[in-house]
Amino acid sequence: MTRTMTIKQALNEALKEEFRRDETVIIMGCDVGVRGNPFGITLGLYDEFGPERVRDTPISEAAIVGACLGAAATGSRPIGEILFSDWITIGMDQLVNQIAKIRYMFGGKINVPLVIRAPVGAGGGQAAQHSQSFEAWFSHVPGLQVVMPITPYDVKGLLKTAIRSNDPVLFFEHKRGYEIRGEVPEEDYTIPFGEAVVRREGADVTIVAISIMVHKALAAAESLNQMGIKCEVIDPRTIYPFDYDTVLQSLDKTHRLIVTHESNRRSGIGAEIVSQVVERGFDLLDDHPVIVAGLDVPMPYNRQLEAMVIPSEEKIKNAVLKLMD
Amino acid sequence: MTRTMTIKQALNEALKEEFRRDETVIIMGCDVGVRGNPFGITLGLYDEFGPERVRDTPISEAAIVGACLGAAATGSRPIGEILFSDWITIGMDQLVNQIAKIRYMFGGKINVPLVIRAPVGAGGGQAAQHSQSFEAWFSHVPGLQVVMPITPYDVKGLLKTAIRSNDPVLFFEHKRGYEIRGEVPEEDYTIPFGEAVVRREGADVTIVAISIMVHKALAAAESLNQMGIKCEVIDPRTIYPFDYDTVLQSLDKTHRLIVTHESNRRSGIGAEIVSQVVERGFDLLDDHPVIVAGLDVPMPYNRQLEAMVIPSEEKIKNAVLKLMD
Amino acid sequence: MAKTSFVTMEETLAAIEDYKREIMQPLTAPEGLSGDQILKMYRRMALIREFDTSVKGLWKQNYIYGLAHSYVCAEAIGVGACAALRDSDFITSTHRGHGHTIAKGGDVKKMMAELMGKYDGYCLGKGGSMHIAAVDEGMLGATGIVGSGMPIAVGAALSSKVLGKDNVVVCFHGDGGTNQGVWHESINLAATWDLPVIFLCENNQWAISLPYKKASKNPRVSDRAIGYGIPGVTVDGFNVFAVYNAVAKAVERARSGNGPTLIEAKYYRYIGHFVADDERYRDMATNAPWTAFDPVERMCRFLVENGGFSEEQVQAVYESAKQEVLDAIEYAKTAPEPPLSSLYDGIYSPEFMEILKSRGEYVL
Amino acid sequence: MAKTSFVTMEETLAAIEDYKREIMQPLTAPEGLSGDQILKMYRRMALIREFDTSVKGLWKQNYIYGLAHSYVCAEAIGVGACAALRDSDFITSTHRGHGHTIAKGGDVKKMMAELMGKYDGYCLGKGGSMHIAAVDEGMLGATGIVGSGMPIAVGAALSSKVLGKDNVVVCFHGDGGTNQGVWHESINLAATWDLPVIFLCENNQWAISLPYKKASKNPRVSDRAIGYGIPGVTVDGFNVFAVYNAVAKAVERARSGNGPTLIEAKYYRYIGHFVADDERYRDMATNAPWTAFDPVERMCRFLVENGGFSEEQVQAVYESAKQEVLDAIEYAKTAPEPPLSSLYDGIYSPEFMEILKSRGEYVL
Ligand SMILES: Cc1ncc(C[n+]2csc(CCOP(=O)(O)OP(=O)(O)O)c2C)c(N)n1
Ligand SMILES: Cc1ncc(C[n+]2csc(CCOP(=O)(O)OP(=O)(O)O)c2C)c(N)n1
Ligand SMILES: [Mg+2]
Ligand SMILES: [Mg+2]
Repeated sequence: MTRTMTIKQALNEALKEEFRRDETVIIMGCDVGVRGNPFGITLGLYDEFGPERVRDTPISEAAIVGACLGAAATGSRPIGEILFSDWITIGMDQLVNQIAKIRYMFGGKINVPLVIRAPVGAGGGQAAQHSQSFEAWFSHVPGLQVVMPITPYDVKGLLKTAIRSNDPVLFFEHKRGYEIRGEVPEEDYTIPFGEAVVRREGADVTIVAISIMVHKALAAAESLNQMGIKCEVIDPRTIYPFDYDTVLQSLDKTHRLIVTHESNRRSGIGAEIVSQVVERGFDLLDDHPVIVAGLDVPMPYNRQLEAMVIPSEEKIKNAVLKLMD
Repeated sequence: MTRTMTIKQALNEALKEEFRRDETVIIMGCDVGVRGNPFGITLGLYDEFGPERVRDTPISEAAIVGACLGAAATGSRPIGEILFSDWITIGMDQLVNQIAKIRYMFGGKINVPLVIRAPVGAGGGQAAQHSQSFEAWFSHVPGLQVVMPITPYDVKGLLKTAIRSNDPVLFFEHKRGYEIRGEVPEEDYTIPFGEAVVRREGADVTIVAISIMVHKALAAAESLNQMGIKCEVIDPRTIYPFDYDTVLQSLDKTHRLIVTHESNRRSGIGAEIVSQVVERGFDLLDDHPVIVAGLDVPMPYNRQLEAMVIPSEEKIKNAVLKLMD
Repeated sequence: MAKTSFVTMEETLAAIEDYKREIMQPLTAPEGLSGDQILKMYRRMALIREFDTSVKGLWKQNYIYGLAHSYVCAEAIGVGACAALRDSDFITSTHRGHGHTIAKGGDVKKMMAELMGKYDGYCLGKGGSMHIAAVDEGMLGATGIVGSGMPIAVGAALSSKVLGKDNVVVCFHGDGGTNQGVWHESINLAATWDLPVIFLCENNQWAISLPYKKASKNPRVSDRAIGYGIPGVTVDGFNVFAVYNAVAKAVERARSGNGPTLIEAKYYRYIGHFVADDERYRDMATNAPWTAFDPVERMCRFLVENGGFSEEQVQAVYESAKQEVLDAIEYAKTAPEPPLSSLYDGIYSPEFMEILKSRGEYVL
Repeated sequence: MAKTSFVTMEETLAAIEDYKREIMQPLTAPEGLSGDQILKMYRRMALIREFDTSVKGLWKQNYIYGLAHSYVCAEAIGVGACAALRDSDFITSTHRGHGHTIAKGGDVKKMMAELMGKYDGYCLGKGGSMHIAAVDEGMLGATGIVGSGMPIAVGAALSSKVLGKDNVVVCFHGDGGTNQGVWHESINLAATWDLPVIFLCENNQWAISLPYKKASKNPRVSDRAIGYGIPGVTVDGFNVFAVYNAVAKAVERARSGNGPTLIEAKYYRYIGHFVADDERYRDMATNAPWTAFDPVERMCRFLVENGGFSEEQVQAVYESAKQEVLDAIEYAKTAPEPPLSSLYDGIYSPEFMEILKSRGEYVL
């Protein structure tokens, strides 16, 4: 049995089911309790599971992230929430120098079953400090897993995998994607990390799209289809591990690659993907890969300027057209 | 007139000269004063310029970085020191969300003439929390400049440029490079950001080497020379801005690219360089670019394991040989 | 109302009794403030009230993009504090920057234009409400990251000391901000170095849905001063003169080289956290009893009853403030959008942008 | 000696008078500790002394790689604190982890092997001195980043509460660590949530070259407890029983659900900061007067003079500890290096490493 629901609802359902399944799962963060998180992701958790397991925290991101580690190391399965992923910077030392390394540094003796959830993404005039996505940073840090799903089915299955994983997971939700609807089965399921999905098949160009860009890429593909150009759209779902096999298989057919993500172009995840693809499949490529990404600007507040910075369906389309030229 | 000196001495000299030249220059950090910094970089500053301008701080990296911003915004030219660049993570929010963005967010009204100096690099058994280099992260953040020189001449000239710049500069010194010797003129000079140096000419392979890897690449090139393979070794000196023109010119001759850096391979600066090069000069390349970088492992303590992780002259050599195959 | 709420009506009434007994101070004009100065303070409070009351409506009508946080019910704090400052002094702000900007002498036209994303705005349309700044007026900018303004204030105070100026800095922050690491580091650093900075905690007893008593075991923020070896004081945050007095004293101390003071101005946020707050986390009925202490009304009553001003005079001041805001709204609505060509301006200094452009970067 | 030094000989002598007058407590065995337990404490102190004295030489001879920080002169703190704990309790550590490991019952063989980078070491040769950990003994690991252990301790205490266990956690940290942001956030969080954690500040009055008086305006760390609404106490850090008593009391409080305590154990680092410290930042002559309070010697004197033990008995205990360290050194020297194939082990959990390897990643 499947139902239709929003990403927001799918996240909420995943949390509730995991809280019921495993008593060691706890969650903490600003406004996750009584308020149920500003976006409503944790609604109902506080009432059902109580203040021991659902913890409204003071505004202390470093301590929240670090406390997740201490709790994970001693038998709990904590979920830490950072309300905007931009502020993970405050807990960065705990995340990068403790969480990512503690198992290795201590000879494999510490388990780190924790998840840090954080909304990413731009739009809506939230300006420079509430619009960033740092997946590239975290994929640079061995010891972390990075997940960025963008359908209700995927967020639910991947969040469950994340919670059950014994390794630290950064779970990035796109804040403009919470209302995206889709089908979700009633049965319990999980989705393994590192398996991309081909969202649309096509033989001309491969578009690897991250998070919200999947939907923009699909829209661009639809419109290009009317012009006779067939795009294959791949949603990697997880950033690390990353499913290069699916991308290379696609390139074997299309020989042209576009990577699109919302975060800044410079040293973004697109650069990593391109560098891996050229290393693994240089000969598959007919032309150089193209990255359609956020411009390298702190996000401006003004609506029109903001729209220039955030990559659009239009920009993907133009990139495809140029590549097909 | 030029003299021979070490990188350490060149840094010290640059600091002293800038302190004398401009009374608004100040420095702060743990142990920068009386102790003259653990590596001796700031020796003599405290005695010459006094406790107002040379400030030993409590262990409060976030406040140090943020106080640099406040001071820079109000007429000082602060230099903040983070003893190991791994710990910049503690001041990450101030650096990424305030320093990098404040000019832009506030409509260009705030000047940010500040430098954060931090030793990077691995070796010597310092293990997972004292061995990292995060240049890729910071090049992902618009608003920052990132500098990584590795000769006495360059550190002196670039540090002066950094101090005189009205924009925030991350100045990364390799801690295993402090004793490297070289010539330094007596006269005042600065070096513009974004100008690479060809350290060795050669027509077969272009090696772009970052920081300490320049010296390893030169050694590899020397030994390959004896096998008849001519490597061109490029030292970009600054990571942002980055001098792609020099790299492309070289590729026009060699058609083969190796990028080498000590930081982790995954989403490292090598990926960015490769992605830019393929975008700008795909047709120049005969084969796929190769990245010789740190393995994606938290730095292990054990000497032999550590040696496996840090990229070596040998690994560069092998990469060249494979590419020439 | 939330099924579960951290604060019941009973607790609210008890908290109000506590406030009355322990915190509330009579509104009496300090020595040395002229009638003109006092009226000017009232006018700024009125400007803030009118400005931030308008913002919500404008946001709902889509004139204002993004988010916005109101300074309504906090007017006494910003205005009281800034009245004790010189023009050349600095302040740093929080996410509630509109009030701070006005209190420091900022221009509501430029601010409203900024909120509407216009090129005439304080930040050329790039900052918006959350990053409002009036650098020329010494208002070093709002920030959307709680606590993050703290070390910036310390740095500005450091400049003052190192460059031999006699500026002081007021660092506004919320009660929620007191639990950030940089809060601690900043106060400790400033105390150790005797820097001329005043840490002014606007304790409205809530950080969005979390009451302060659930965020810290000791509800008295000013007690923390002891640990840092600096004076700490709690004052009536609904009382513009109480704030003025405390800040004036701290400013004197700071300016004469004796270092920082931690001032806790206690008030209550009886409005929503931000323009879109449904306050589902608390019983909204608990807001009402607190409105009795409305700082603007209180000031208005004082002026007429004890200040020696006629009701007409006071009313006229309020009206002129109201008109100024209306004018600002009209101005902002018709002000020009930023040219698209301005997108890259200000990422780096103009001279560095030149260099980058000559290299083919950041060319539109 | 540094041309400029923050602490003169005069100040040192005055500080010693202060210590004697305000901090120093007589060494008297607490009620309820048996002779055996007391001897065991002494033995652990001796083990630490011998272990960390050896480390410097071994480092100079290149048996030990990287950096190492000695726990010499702090023995009373780790041992006093851990004696008040159960095996199932946890501790978190600092960069001075050797002493904490031994105090919590760790094995010097495995620790020495780790310092020599061997596969039999506690961390399979991957951590070294700065990341020494004895997880099975409840020692949750040293860290090279000052202050960073604080929230980890809080998290461990949170687990205890949430999972309904009755473990407590002792969070060791230095005086330098008290000025990190996470220090503040962690204590505030633990206080607010009444978590079973004891914050134990090892105040040796220096953070490398910076005396605490130059790092904080109020030199009394325990005063900060007031701000968090928890008990704070300063004890004689050269006195193993004083530390034991304070920790035992705090443990009782924590275990019964009443939340954290901040304990400041004041002592003095009269040795170098780490194995390679030339102490150029201070007048080394100022170290000598402090050695009069050597905690190990003091304990030794107590045992013979007031503890009811013979000199021979006490000497034998010390000698056995010494021998244990010598054995550990021999063991470690001949222990095997990690196989190169172990390089990737432990980056992720074994089950995830399997998956990655099957995908061709992390294959050597
Ligand atoms: C670091 C960080 N964490 C969380 C938030 C989300 N947030 C915005 S305002 C706010 C409450 C701030 O409370 P306080 O400092 O008391 O200021 P107030 O809004 O009450 O004036 C929170 C949690 C944020 N902006 N920054
Ligand atoms: C975040 C951070 N900043 C600086 C350092 C460098 N450092 C190592 S130990 C130390 C002094 C620590 O002082 P304290 O906490 O008092 O411990 P002690 O060494 O005195 O026992 C410093 C500054 C560090 N390791 N981590
Ligand atoms: Mg508040
Ligand atoms: Mg110390």
